[in-house]
Amino acid sequence: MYSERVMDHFMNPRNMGEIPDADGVGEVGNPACGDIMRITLRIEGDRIVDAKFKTFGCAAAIASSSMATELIRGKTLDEALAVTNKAVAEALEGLPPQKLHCSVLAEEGIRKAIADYRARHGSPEASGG
Amino acid sequence: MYSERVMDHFMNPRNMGEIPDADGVGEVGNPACGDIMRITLRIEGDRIVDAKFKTFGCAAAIASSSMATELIRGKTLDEALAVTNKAVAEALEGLPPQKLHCSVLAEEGIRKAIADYRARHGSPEASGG
Amino acid sequence: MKYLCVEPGCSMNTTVNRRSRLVYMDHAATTPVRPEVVEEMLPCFTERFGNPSSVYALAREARVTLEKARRQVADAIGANPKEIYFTSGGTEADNWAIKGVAAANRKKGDHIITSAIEHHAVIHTCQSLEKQGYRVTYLPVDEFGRVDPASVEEAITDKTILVSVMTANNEIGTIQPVAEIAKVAHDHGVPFHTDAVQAIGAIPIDVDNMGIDLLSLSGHKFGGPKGTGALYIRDKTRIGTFMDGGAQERGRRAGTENVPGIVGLGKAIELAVAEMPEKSPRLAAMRDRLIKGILETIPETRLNGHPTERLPNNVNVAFRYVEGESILLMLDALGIAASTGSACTSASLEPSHVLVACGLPHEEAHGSLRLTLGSRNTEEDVDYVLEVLPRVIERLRRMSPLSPE
Amino acid sequence: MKYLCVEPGCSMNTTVNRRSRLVYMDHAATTPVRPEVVEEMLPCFTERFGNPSSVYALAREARVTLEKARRQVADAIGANPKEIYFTSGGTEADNWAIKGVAAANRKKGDHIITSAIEHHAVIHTCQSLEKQGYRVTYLPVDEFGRVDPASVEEAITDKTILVSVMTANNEIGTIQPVAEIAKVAHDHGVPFHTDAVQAIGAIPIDVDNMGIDLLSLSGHKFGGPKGTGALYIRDKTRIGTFMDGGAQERGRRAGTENVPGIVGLGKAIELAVAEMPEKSPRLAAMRDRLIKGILETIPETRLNGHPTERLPNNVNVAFRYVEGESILLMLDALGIAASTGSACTSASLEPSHVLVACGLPHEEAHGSLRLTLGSRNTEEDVDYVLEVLPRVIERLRRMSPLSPE
Ligand SMILES: Cc1ncc(COP(=O)(O)O)c(C=O)c1O
Ligand SMILES: Cc1ncc(COP(=O)(O)O)c(C=O)c1O
Ligand code: FES
Ligand code: FES
Repeated sequence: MYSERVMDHFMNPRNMGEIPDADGVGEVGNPACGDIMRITLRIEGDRIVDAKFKTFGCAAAIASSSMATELIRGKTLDEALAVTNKAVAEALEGLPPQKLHCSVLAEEGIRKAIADYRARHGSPEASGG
Repeated sequence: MYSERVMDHFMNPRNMGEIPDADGVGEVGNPACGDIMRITLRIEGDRIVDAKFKTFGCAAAIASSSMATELIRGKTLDEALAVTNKAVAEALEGLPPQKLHCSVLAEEGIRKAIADYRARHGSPEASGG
Repeated sequence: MKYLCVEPGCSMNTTVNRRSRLVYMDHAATTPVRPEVVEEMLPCFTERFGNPSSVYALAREARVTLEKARRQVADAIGANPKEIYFTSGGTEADNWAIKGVAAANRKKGDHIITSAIEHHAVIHTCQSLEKQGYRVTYLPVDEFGRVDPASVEEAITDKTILVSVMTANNEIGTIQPVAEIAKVAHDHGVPFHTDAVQAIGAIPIDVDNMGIDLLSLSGHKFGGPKGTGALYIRDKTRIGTFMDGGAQERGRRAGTENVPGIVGLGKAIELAVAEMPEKSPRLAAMRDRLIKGILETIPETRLNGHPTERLPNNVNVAFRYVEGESILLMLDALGIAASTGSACTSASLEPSHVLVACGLPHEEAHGSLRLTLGSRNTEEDVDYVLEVLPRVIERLRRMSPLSPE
Repeated sequence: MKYLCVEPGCSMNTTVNRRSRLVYMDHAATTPVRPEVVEEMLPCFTERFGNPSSVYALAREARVTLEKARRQVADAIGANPKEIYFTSGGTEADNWAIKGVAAANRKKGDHIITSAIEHHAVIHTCQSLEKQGYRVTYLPVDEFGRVDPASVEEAITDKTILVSVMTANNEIGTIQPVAEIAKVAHDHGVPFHTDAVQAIGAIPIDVDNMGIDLLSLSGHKFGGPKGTGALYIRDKTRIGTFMDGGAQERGRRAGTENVPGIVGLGKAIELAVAEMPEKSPRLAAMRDRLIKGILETIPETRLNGHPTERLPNNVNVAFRYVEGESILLMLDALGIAASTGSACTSASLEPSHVLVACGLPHEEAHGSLRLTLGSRNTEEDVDYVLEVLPRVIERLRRMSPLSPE
């Protein structure tokens, strides 16, 4: 059912946890399956220096959170916003069709965390803040 | 499906054939299955001294004819008329329910042969003819 | 070896030297499961026994074997694995195809076209739909059991929602002009179903070339296990569910998958189709020798079914003046397993609806014998049947009041 | 042996010393076929392979084994062999019972009563009847999953044609007051069907004492093969056919009989019922140790289902803050096969309809684990689960944004 990559990120999740006093927090939920994800970011300048997640959800959701936080660490905010759920799923060597929405959750969590940061630090456009 | 008795009478039928210039002939058919039986009798005085059959039909029909002719040989006409299909089936150690009608054919064949004899030799009541 | 004594009254049972090996010539009724097939199935009973719907490793293994079998079935008929749905046999496939299409198209129409010589799994399903208000045309066949594609054209109306004609008949072996019939159906936008239960492994089947939208098959007819089958459903065909429940078979056929059975079905169909180019001509040669031998040595005998458009393993002959069950039981006593028509109606008193549809009078329909060959049959088996059968018929004819003196 | 490391990021896969033996605790999903059962089945594939409807010796042998299996099934539930009809599984038995009774009684009424926690084979069948215009009442259950017989009384109308309530639930193991419910149905002249798929071999069943008119069972739940089942139909119960075709099963269920499967079903049910008096208490003791151990060592956990009116082999617990599939996959990595609810819905995103009907909030329904025991499970297996499960839950809770800090 799941690729080895998914199982690896599920069994050994990277960046699991919560950044205290995070600069950006995004919590998203999927009404269809009831799963919930919280992404916390540490941002310095325009760059994500740390990203952590907590996830209540299936293996695909946990692996997606793990992979998504890996992908955005060290990236600028705009680069991070360009990370789509498709990119997450691809990095995981694919997800079963009915589990694609789990990677969408990860994409949305990141967007929401960045939006939270921007809201707190000025307009979304003024990303140089 | 069939008892050993049925199989024995089917494989080794007694009294198979046709009596030339028989004293009584009965041919009956079952409209349900299309099977046909011809009983021929040699009658001396009031007694059946020989009985033969020819049957187009299933194993139960052949065995029933064989057994029925066995049962009536040597009997008086009235005794022979008392041989029911049930007696034939019992003598065969039973028949499957959907095959009971095959023994009815034998009973009817005998009745018809005796009736033929009586019709040719006077009234049915005047069996001493 | 002594053969059947033809003197009435002689004790055939004891004088005949029973052959130790059974001559099984009823492969249209069912076939032995091939040892290679049993071998594939065995581990699925006790070790790889997981429920394919579960998530753990044991279950994922079961799912993998299931999908392998689906590909094997798909490859055998030129389909996509996504179009294969496993069922409990040919009967369920027929029920599902016809009832499922009927239910899903009720608003579009209420008319079904089939033939008079279909298997009961189709005929009785159609009759049950008639009770629900559907209308069914049972197309006539010619003396050889063939459906005329032109008769489909004539029968079709704008209320027709399904045409169902079998690929090959189980009693007389006649092969239908399926591609032509499918074309007529498609010209009118009507889906085409075929019961190919007898055809798989005997003649080449390609659902695309032949224009088949739904196809029924059954495992036990080609060396697979009883209680397994499949329905091919062409993508986008409108069809309802038949078996409601769990989400198995992509939500279209509920019930825990019969994993060992399905694995056996997959293996068996792969072998059957692979061996067909060698096996079919070999069986056809034996068939032709049987037919020729029987017609030549037994008077007042006719061949039922089509002389050439015929399954390679099917012999069906009518003997005047004798009745089928008696023939079968005498052959049985001599170690030959055969049948009159379809096995599932042998308990019935009715003559075969197939032979009657071909125009046989009732007594001749009653006096028919079907011999269907399989890969284990040998030329020696053919010799034995040709030696024994004339004596059996002669013996029974001597018992028959219908025989001319 | 090393157990699951609870430090996030630690490589559980490699540090855990995988046990060589799988701890299979998903017997409600399916069971391995018992070796004695396979042994009975084997000759039916390759040697005694005859079609039971044929007339020759090989076929008559098949019929004899078939009738033996019918008696074994009948004896297991206190029925007459004539009232047993073989099917392709529990799903078909449920479909036939409900659709068959509905069709045969359409003129009498159009109302069916069932419960909200039935298996999908019943629920989806009822929903498909609703689409055809029948009305269905889905009775609610209490927090333990029990149907109140009084609610049946309330729901019944003069248009009610069937009451169908399962004997025991497949997810939470709750046993229903079947005899009381049957009595209510009978008081109103309504036939009573029960899906006893999970109950056979676990609790005693007697169709007469319990007032059961129709009963579904499935072979693979008690050591028999997948793809086999039976429907008990009490004499004189009005029911239509479901599978139309040949004259098998006294004309009520068409399709070549799955002889090996049926023989296996017969043997398995005989063994299961014979061993029940010893096995059920033994499994119940393990069950209770599991439940007690889990509730004591893992906080914020509750037992789903009834505390005492419960299948002897069923454990079902809800863990707050965690999600079921994650639990299953971690347990799988540790060599434990378990499930969340019924296997056939594990692919779905919906929470279990059974747990929701019992009043669980959606997140808790999502965080449920079912462990179902079988005869091969040992006390050591229980120890292992009790050692590993708390670590799995703790690990997942540390990942969960819902856990309290
Ligand atoms: C042409 C045909 N259709 C359908 C069937 C039914 O298949 P099954 O017995 O597997 O249900 C058979 C054989 O019995 C058959 O010969
Ligand atoms: C209660 C219940 N009913 C019906 C079924 C369906 O049985 P089967 O999978 O044999 O079709 C199951 C199991 O899957 C079950 O647990
Ligand atoms: S199923 Fe919803 S997040 Fe995976
Ligand atoms: S079936 Fe008619 S006489 Fe036997």
